[in-house]
Amino acid sequence: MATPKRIVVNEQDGVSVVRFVDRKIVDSSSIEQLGEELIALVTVDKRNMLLLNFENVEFLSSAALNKLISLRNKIKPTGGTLKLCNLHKDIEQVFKITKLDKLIEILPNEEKGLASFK
Amino acid sequence: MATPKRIVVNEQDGVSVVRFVDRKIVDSSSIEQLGEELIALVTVDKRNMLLLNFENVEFLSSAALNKLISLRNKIKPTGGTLKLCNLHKDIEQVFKITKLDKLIEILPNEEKGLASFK
Amino acid sequence: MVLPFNPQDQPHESEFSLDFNAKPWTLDRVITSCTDEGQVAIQELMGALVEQGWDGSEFFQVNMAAEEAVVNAIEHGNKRDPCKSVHLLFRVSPTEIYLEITDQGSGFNPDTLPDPTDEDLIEKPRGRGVMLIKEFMSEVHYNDRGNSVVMIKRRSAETGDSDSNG
Amino acid sequence: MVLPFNPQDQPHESEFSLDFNAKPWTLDRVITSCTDEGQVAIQELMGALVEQGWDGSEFFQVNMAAEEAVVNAIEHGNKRDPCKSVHLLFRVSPTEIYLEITDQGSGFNPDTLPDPTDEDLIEKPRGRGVMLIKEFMSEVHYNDRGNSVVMIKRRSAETGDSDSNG
Ligand SMILES: Nc1ncnc2c1ncn2[C@@H]1O[C@H](COP(=O)(O)OP(=O)(O)O)[C@@H](O)[C@H]1O
Ligand SMILES: Nc1ncnc2c1ncn2[C@@H]1O[C@H](COP(=O)(O)OP(=O)(O)O)[C@@H](O)[C@H]1O
Repeated sequence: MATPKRIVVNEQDGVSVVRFVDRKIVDSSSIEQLGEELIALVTVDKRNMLLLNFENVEFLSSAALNKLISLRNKIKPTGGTLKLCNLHKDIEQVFKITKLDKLIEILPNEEKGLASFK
Repeated sequence: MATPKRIVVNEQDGVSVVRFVDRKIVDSSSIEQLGEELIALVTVDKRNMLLLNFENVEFLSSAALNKLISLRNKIKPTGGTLKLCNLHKDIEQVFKITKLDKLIEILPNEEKGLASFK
Repeated sequence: MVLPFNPQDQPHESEFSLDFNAKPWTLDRVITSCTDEGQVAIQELMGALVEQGWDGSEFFQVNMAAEEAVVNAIEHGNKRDPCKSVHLLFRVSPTEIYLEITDQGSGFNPDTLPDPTDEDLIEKPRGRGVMLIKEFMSEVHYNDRGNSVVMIKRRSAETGDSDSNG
Repeated sequence: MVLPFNPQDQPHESEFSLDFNAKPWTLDRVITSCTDEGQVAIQELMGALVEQGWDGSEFFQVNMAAEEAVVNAIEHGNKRDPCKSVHLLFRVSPTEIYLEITDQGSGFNPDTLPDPTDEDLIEKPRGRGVMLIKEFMSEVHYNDRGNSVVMIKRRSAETGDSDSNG
C-alpha cells in the first residue's frame, strides 16, 4: 500500500498494532483517508489481526466510528479480528452507549490487547 | 407528460411549435427542467417535428445550447426534425460562431418555419 | 476578550455571578454547506467552553453533539448544496450551553429513527449521530419540520471530570 | 448611487469625461460555489452596464462571457465544492469592462481545448463556453495555472446596436 498518513502500523507477535496520527478524528477528508488506509491493511496488506491503540485519540466523531465498523465488517469474513485498546474514558462511553463494545472488543491497554490474541 | 412549466407547446399542421416561458435561459435548475421538458416531448409525447420559437428569448447560456443539441440528437434517430425560428440577432450570432446553425436549421419566423416542414 | 469567569477563581456556580457578571459567550454565524467552516465554528465554541470553565466529560460530550448536529445539517439537511447555508447560534455561560443549528433542508422526524443498537442495525456503519446527541445533551428539541435543533447542556453539580451523560 | 455618466446626456466618449468624471463601477466579491450567487453578481454587473451606457450586442456578449466564465469557475474549477469559493472582480466604465474571475480549482490549459466546431464534436452537447468567451471579449487572458481569467471588453467606436464580436 501507499505509505499511510493517518496511521502508524507496527507488527508485533503476528498482530498489527495501529496508532493514530490525529488527536481529533473529525475532519471529513481525514476520516475518508483514515478509512481507506485501514481498509487497505486488510485488502492490500492482507493483515487481519488488528489492534487499534487509541492512546493518542482525544475525540472522534460518529463518521470515524462508522469507519471502524466498516473495518470490522471487512475483517470478519477473513476470519480475522479487530480489537481496540487504550480508549479515553469518554470515547469508551461512546462505544457503550452505541453498544459497539458488543461488536468490537475493547481491551484496557496494548499489553492485554496483544495477549488477548493468543 | 407532466404539464410543462418552462415551455408552451402548440400543435400546428403536424408541427409542435414550442415557445419559452423565460426571457433569459440561464438559471441552472431552470435549464435542467427545460431540457427534461423538451426531451419528454420526444420520448413521452412522441412528437418529432419541432419548431422552437425564440421570440421571447433575450439570452441563453451555452448550457441551454447544450440542451438544444441533446434534443436534436434525440429527434434525429426518430426521423423527425428540430428547427428554430425568431432568434434575436445576438443569439443567432452564437449559433453562427459555434456553427450550430449547420446542425440545426434556423428560419426567420414561425410562418417560414412551418412552411419549411411541408 | 474579557473573561467573565475565571475557572480558577470561581470553580463553583453562584447565582449572583451568573446573573450580574456572566456575559455569556455568543457565536451567531451563517456558514456554507462546508464542514471545514463548521469545524472552525466548533473550535471557537470549544475555546469558549475552556474559557468558561467547562472540561472533562462535559467538554467531550458537547464537542460530540455539536459535531454530529453540524455534520447532519450540512450532509442530510443541505445535502452539501453550495447554495444552501447553515445558521449557527451558540451561547456559552459557566452553567449552561445553548446550541441552535438550522439548515435549509426539508427536515426529518427524529422520533421515528430506527434504534442503531438493534441487532440488525448494529453492524451498519451509520445512524448513531442523533442518538449520541440525545444521550450527551441535557435537552434536545427539533422543530416540527426537523431542520433546526436546539441542544442544551446544563452544568452538573460536580464540576470537572464528571461523567454524567446529559 | 450617483451615476458618473448618464448615457442620455453623454452618448459619446470623451477623454475628458472619462479621465476626470468617470468613476468606474466596481464589484469585488467572494461567492461560494453556487451559480445562484453568480447570477446575482452578473445581474448587478448588467445593471452597471446599463447605467454606463452599454447596450445592444455588446451588452449581450458581456453577459454571455461573464455567465460562461462564472459557471466554468464553479463547475469545472471548484467542482461545486461548498468549501471552495470564487473571487469576482468586475469593473465597468463607459468605455471598458474588466472582468476577473478566479476559482480555487487546479486550472486547465485553454490553448489545448478541442475545437467544438470540428465535425466530430459538433453534435456533442458541451465545450462551447470558452470559445464564446474568446469570440465575444476584446481580450481574454488565463493565468498560467488556468484557474483565473481576465476578460476585457472595449467599447467599439459605434455606440448602441453594434454587432462587433470582441
Ligand atoms: N438536519 C437533518 N436534516 C434531515 N435529515 C436529518 C438531519 N439530521 C439527521 N437526519 C436524518 O436522520 C438520520 C440519522 O442521522 P444520524 O443519527 O446522525 O446518523 P447518520 O448521519 O450516520 O445517518 C440521517 O440518516 C438522516 O436521514
Ligand atoms: N475554470 C476552469 N477550471 C478548470 N477547467 C476549466 C475551467 N474552465 C474551463 N475548463 C475546462 O475547459 C473545458 C471547456 O469549457 P467550456 O468551453 O466552457 O465547455 P463546457 O463547460 O461545456 O465543458 C471544460 O470542460 C473544462 O475541462
